[in-house]
Amino acid sequence: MHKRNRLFVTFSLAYALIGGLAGIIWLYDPGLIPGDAVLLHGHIMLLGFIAMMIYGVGLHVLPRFSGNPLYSERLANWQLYVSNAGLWLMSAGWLAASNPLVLLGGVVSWAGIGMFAFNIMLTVKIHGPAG
Amino acid sequence: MHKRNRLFVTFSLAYALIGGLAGIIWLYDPGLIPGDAVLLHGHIMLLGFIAMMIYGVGLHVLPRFSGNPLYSERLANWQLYVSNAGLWLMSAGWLAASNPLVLLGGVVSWAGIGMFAFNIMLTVKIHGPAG
Amino acid sequence: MKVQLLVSDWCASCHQAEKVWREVSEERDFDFAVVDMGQPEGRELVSRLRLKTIPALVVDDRLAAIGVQTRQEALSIVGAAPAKLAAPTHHVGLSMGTTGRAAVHSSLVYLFVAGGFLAVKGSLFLGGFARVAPLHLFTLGFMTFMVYALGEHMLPRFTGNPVRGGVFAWLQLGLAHAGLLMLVSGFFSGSRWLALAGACLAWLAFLMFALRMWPVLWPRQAGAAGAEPPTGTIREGD
Amino acid sequence: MKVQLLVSDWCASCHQAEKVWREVSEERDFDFAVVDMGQPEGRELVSRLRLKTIPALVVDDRLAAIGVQTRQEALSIVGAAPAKLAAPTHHVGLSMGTTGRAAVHSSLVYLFVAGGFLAVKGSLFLGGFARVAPLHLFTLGFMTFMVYALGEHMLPRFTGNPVRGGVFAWLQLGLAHAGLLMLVSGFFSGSRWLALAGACLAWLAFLMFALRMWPVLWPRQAGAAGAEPPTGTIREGD
Repeated sequence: MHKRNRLFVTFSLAYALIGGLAGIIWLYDPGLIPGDAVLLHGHIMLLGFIAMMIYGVGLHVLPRFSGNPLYSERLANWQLYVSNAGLWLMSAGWLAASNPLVLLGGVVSWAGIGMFAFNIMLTVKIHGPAG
Repeated sequence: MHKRNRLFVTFSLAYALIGGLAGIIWLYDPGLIPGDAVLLHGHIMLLGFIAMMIYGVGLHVLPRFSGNPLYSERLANWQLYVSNAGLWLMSAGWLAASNPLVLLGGVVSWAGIGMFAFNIMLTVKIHGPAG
Repeated sequence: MKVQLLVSDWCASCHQAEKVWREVSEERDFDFAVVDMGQPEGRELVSRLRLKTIPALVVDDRLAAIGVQTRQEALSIVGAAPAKLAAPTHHVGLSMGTTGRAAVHSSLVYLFVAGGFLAVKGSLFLGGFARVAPLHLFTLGFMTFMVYALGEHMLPRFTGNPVRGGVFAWLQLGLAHAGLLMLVSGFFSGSRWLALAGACLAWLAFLMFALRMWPVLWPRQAGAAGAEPPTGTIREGD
Repeated sequence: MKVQLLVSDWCASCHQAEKVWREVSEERDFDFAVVDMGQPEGRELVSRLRLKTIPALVVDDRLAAIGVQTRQEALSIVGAAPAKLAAPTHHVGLSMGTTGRAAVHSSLVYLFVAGGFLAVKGSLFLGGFARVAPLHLFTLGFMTFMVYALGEHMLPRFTGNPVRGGVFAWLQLGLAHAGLLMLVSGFFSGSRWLALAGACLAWLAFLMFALRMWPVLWPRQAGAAGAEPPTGTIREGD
């Protein structure tokens, strides 16, 4: 398993623990975390835990299923940075209750999704390995 | 492919067309269909089109993947009747704007999901074919 | 004349063998099937004929050849079979067809666009008449195109019946795109009639898909799909 | 001593061969791996050693035996290997382990319960403090238990590293169940402290899972996972 894919899975596990901690703190005292702790918890779980697990496993498995090597290893490496940056920007936005920061984080996260989709689409080509 | 599974897929295709028609009529004139046409459209698509497609394909594929025959063919046949009955009851409920009928349809549909889950769980046994 | 090509997903030369036989089966009239080693039918063939190597070619229930045949070799094996009239249907094997792959790509693009609303707006629902526009990019875009792709790839494999492709399949995909884009534009521009026209086109596309799947699910020859074993059991030699 | 057992999903006797070798590998100390023909590593082995039959046993890069060995035969093949000290880790092969299967079942039960709210209430959200209770049955129940199951089954296969099982794995599942049930009861009964205690237990369960996955992802031996080929390419003989 490629080191980058193992990093995706590792980040996924770490975000699950961080997002869980945000939920626990909110249950203990809803006022302890500034901004919107509930949306912070939800987005770390969705864009951190679940999405990064899909990225890591998908980048490992989908090229093998399609019989082609991954279209671009470099694009996948950049996707690791972009996805993490998007999540951090969005989390900062929830903490600071800043809508522009949340929007920026959302757009950057979306770019990460797009990089993943583009890479996988060019791996699973319209014309297969034999065609 | 077992006849029952082909029936599930056929019903799925038919419900997609029926649900689509409900959406088209609502767009033409929201007052033409009595009751709640939007929820009617949504539930036919979800419990008819998508769920029945999953049942038909899942009952065909999952036993093959797990290496065990389906736990009960008879339970799967009953599930075909129960799932269809649940959807018809719920649809009648939306058309008649009758909450008890919608609830009854929901419970019957849920029983269909439960029969599917139970059948698949006993097919994909905790102790595998070799254990 | 019954020709079965035994293949498996992991076998690279099987894709090549399948391509050769697919071409030949479209020129000559014989009963052709690609049998997957991962399915009960394939395992039954392996154990009955004690096959050890794939790709393996089984003609009328006897092992006829192993490995990849050239086009000439394949044609000489089916030498007795008459030429085939042009037919719009084709059998489906390991590799997804061109329309299927196109549908997967379309599906992913709609997922990405719908995902944009989720990432930027935080929801698949908007206000006003446009309320359900992003939702339909997800359901009528991502999900329905995925059903188009997997339906035409998997149902023929599951049933062993051929699926109609070609112009009819491309027309279906074209109508589905046009219908969805008009529906969503109608929602956004507040034009009920544009949305209605789009919904009708998308509905026609699904009807075409259903008509293509019908003979796959319920083939003309009575009995061809009637007396089947229960799901997951291994069929004994027929 | 390096022992590789070449198998594939569709091969029934491979499951039997794997069971025998799994037992022997837990008694004797040698380098053991189950190699799947569907993965690039397996295809590379097939083409390099020109293997034609599975299950195939490769010892120190030479074909040593085909078919299913008895326990005695297997022990004599690894006769030189010393006895192993009791170890809590095990290698993962074709068949999902018992804790993995238990997690899949738990996951489906939580999906069913959460689906009940969707079918009866029409939503995964309720009113008041219980608002997110059904949602957590879906996310912390269905999704998280599915990650537990697939994580412990697939990550060891992807990386070739063993995973810690046994009491530790069962404790993790037990904590996860207790935590989720307390969290949901807390939401329904309006007891913030019960929900908090449940959340802490569920968090500890996930921490145990992460600790189990850590050595699978980042094994101690430096270089063991460092110099790998790009995803999807076929590794040349090492």
